[in-house]
Amino acid sequence: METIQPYTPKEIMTIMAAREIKNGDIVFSGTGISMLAAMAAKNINAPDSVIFFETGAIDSLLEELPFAVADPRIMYWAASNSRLTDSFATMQNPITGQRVIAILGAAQIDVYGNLNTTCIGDYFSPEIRFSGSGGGCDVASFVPRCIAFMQHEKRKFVKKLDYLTSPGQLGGGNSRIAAGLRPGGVSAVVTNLGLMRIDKDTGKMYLDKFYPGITPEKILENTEFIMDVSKATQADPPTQTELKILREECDPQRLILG
Amino acid sequence: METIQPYTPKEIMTIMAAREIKNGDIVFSGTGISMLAAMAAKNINAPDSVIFFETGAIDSLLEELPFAVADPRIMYWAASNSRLTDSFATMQNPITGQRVIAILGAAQIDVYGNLNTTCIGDYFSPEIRFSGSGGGCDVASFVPRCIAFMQHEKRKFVKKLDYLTSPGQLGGGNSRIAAGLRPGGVSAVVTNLGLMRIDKDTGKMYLDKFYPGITPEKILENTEFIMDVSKATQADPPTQTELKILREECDPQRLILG
Amino acid sequence: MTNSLNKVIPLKQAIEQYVKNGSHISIGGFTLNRNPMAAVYEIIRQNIHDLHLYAHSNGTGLDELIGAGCISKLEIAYAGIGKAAPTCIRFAKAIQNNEIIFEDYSNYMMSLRFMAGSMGVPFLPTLSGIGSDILSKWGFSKSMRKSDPKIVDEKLKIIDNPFGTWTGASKVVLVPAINPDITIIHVQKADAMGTCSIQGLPFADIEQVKASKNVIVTCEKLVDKEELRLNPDLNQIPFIHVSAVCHIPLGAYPSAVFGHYDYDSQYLRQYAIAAKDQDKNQDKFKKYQDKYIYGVKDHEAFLNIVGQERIDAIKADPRTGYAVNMKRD
Amino acid sequence: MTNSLNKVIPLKQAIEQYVKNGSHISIGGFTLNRNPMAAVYEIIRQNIHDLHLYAHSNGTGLDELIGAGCISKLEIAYAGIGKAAPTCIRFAKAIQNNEIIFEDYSNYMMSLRFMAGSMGVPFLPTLSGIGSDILSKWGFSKSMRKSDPKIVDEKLKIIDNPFGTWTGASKVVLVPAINPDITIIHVQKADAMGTCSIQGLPFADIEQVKASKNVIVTCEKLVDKEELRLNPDLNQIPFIHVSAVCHIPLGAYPSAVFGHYDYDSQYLRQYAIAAKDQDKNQDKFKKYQDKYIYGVKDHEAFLNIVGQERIDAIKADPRTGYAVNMKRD
Repeated sequence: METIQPYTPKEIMTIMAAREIKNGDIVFSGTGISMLAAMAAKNINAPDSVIFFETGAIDSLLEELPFAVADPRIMYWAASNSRLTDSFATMQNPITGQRVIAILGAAQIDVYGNLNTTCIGDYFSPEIRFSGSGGGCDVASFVPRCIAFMQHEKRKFVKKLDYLTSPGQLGGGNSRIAAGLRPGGVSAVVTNLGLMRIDKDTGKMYLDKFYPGITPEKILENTEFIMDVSKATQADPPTQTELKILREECDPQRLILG
Repeated sequence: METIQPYTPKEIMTIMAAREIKNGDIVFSGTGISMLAAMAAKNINAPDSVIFFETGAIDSLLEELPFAVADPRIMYWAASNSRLTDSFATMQNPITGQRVIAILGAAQIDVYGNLNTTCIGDYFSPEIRFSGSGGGCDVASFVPRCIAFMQHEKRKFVKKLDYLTSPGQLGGGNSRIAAGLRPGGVSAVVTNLGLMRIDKDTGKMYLDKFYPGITPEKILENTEFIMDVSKATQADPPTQTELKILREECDPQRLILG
Repeated sequence: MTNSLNKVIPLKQAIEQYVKNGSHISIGGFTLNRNPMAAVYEIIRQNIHDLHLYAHSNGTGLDELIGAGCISKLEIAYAGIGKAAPTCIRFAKAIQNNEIIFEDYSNYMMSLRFMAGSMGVPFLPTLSGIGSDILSKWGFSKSMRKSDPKIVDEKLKIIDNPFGTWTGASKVVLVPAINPDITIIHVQKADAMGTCSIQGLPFADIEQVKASKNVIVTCEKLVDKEELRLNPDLNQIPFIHVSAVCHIPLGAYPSAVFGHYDYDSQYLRQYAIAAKDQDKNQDKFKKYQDKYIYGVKDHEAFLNIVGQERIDAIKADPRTGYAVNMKRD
Repeated sequence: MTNSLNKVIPLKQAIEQYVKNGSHISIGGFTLNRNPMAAVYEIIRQNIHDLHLYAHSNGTGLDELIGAGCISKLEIAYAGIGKAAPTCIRFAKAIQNNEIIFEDYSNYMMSLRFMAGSMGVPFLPTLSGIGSDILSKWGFSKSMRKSDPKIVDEKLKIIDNPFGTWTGASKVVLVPAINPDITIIHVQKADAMGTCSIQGLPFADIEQVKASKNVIVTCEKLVDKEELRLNPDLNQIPFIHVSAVCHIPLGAYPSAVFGHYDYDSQYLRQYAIAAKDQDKNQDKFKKYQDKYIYGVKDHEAFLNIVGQERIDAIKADPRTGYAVNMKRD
């Protein structure tokens, strides 16, 4: 049996997300920690997964970590450099789209996995304006599985979004399908405290795993909405192998791990 | 004053069509005589016209005459080899589309400049089946000017088409616009006997020019429908310069001129 | 590259695996260019029938498939093989003799239908065809459409512009998406994962591939992944769309492959004469098929019958990409 | 090439001729890559205002234009400049301070809107955004839309799938076409006629160009027609779409041009600090603009202030297309 090594919150978050990625998946990735999770999956558990950027590069050779999805580093040694319209078509097209797993960030998430990346406060006269949807709304509309990466704070896990940028289960239950969307949207939420999932029937977020040293109570304290924690169990901590690969192969300079 | 040289029906047809092409026009061309007309225009009166194929090649260097619009000869030295979807978008897009002049062939034409390239007889069980629309229907729908190249025969200049493949003025008058099409469709018809045009108000074909040696009566004898010949005058025959360039520069081997 | 991403299999196996009786199929190329002829002949040899073929401007591949009785339903914009057959001959015969069910579209409509399929949307809009018989005459009846879940309920639709007169259009034609069971294309270069580089015009191959549930790629050159990765801008098809890769040099013969070989106008003319079959015995076409298709094991054996002389005659000039000064019939 | 097809003019003249107060405009590139920055700075220097900007994911070009007060209306999917400014700073300030009228879309929606414009259709369909506030919250009011013929009457429309449940969709979102008065892009290579070759990702530049009434191309290298004609497969934009060509080496600086130079993260960070303008005096941004934009005559003079050291630091490695091991802030 492996002994448990110390690890940072960023490390466990990355590993938890990487474990969601299956071999053969096409991983829609942003930059930063989501990119690192995609690289970790490819190096650990899903060697034939494909890293894919909304800007159109597929299976790029990332000799250096890109800092943006339009970073020239993603254009090198790709299978294809396609247009923006092609890249979203790849996700909207169910033949390839059903193989996509997306990793998204957000400023706010609600109990139904809907995301806000647009603003805090009134849309027309916001307190804080963010970058906007980018491809987030598109991806959340099309692909069957999305991982949301979040810091677990009450002001981010909110009862009501200030703006619904990217659709999850909308109002829960059957409402996503009834509205006319495909099944999909955020299916897992990875935070610095635990792993949440969306219940298939209710469309509501529930706590699946809390990290070693974290209690469900602590997670609830940092969540504004009511969340089912009754099924939660402790997460398996990152294994020595996972940590070794993450640290030595994916981010040896700790550019993202810090 | 130039003396009139002898010329063949194919030669005068080519020259009459070439004269329709203006400098700066984008010439949607098929193969055979339509290609030769485009080349003649470029060499005689419209040096900055651009030869364009529905298959997507733009401004190809035609060192050899192509025998098909997918002939590899059109892919050499083009400005761009684009997709089929791009090529039709170029014509549907009014910014570039309004600069396009198309040269089309047909098995039948009616008084409103509608074309049939599909079949003789009943559509479902035809006497003769032809190749079908190809891009003909698209071009006739989108672009402001189309030249139809035809042999002038009663069975081709018909009262009623067996199948309306490519829309002209539909039922005449305002019917093309009323149906929802843009202004456009066949605007000139070049045959072995003369040059017909479509009247802007009535949408009906009238005789504009009869070739030297041909009478309006002969043209009417070879036309099934009633056509106004009251405005017709004799065509200026091909000039020595036109013929010289056509023969020596465009088709020195007489591959198309015969 | 891991093993599971090696998609190279023999063509015979690829056809057996992905092309079934009743499959909805599309093939790449345009009239006499880049038709996947090795695959077409293999389909004929395997006696696969009842195919539903989606075509924009198809030529020699289409006509051989129809001539061999493989096709029962056809959606098409144009059928011709250049000068050899301005209208495809077996295609015309099949329609004139009521042997296939067919439905006509324009080239742009068919291209847009593949594009809609590749984009995952039910339709795309166009301004083409209003007032034409393409809109009014449906080859597939409403009842046949209703009874077959693989055929869309309506050929196309004309609607009022939902945005008033935006862009100047009053009416818009909607053409429904196509998602073939299988698309087969022939390209200049592919790697074992299935990434493809097409040289010269891609026609609608890219859209056809991306719209398809499965894709077989036959290629002139099977190259290392590294060769393709050196210039991703030239790779129009990334491997994620491809099911099988078959290395078949001269795999488009007798149609052309830019940069490799020209169309063989002699072969095509000889095909046209056989396809017309105007002798008293009417056995010319059967003899043609027996000799060139059924009588050979595979494309290599077919090319051996064709002979090196023809292959040499159509070899592309490296500067122009076609056979300069080739005698063209 | 005849004279009339020589479209090369100085950038100053191109901007004067094609970018007017009130113009509807789009610029190429994505966040910190291939923004036509020389043109952006020239627009600012010419004090052109009241622009209506269409953007998918724009970055440094967008933020400079907003910071200089050139933009009054904005349709956008995303505004960010990578690590330097995950949200564009002057963009956020302008919205928070009610200084511009803006409307949000997704990246795919904006790309499709340019594509619709390039195709000459009033709209394109997508399955994106149903149930989101992108559909429900309109930045431009109905009355403003009605009163301005250059703005479409409705932001977007949601309709029932007109083909039943074909492709599995029950509802479809229609996004209206964009046809900008002018689009400006920066490319690696262009010839004097305006044919362009983009190396690396084209983003939505091709659609933006083809949708536009006029197009200015700035290029790293102005090459002979012959160089581009050698490989038409690499030329995404044929000359028929282009109005003017301006030869501006380093014309995208401080954003990146694949194969030529990287983004200058130092410049961008310095820009971000100035744009935030958090000092008491609040004159940091004005000082930045005075020094780098208003204080110089043209892009060459701007680059002289930036200095050769920065230019050398971002020079692309010929193998990878970017600056290997560059210090990135």
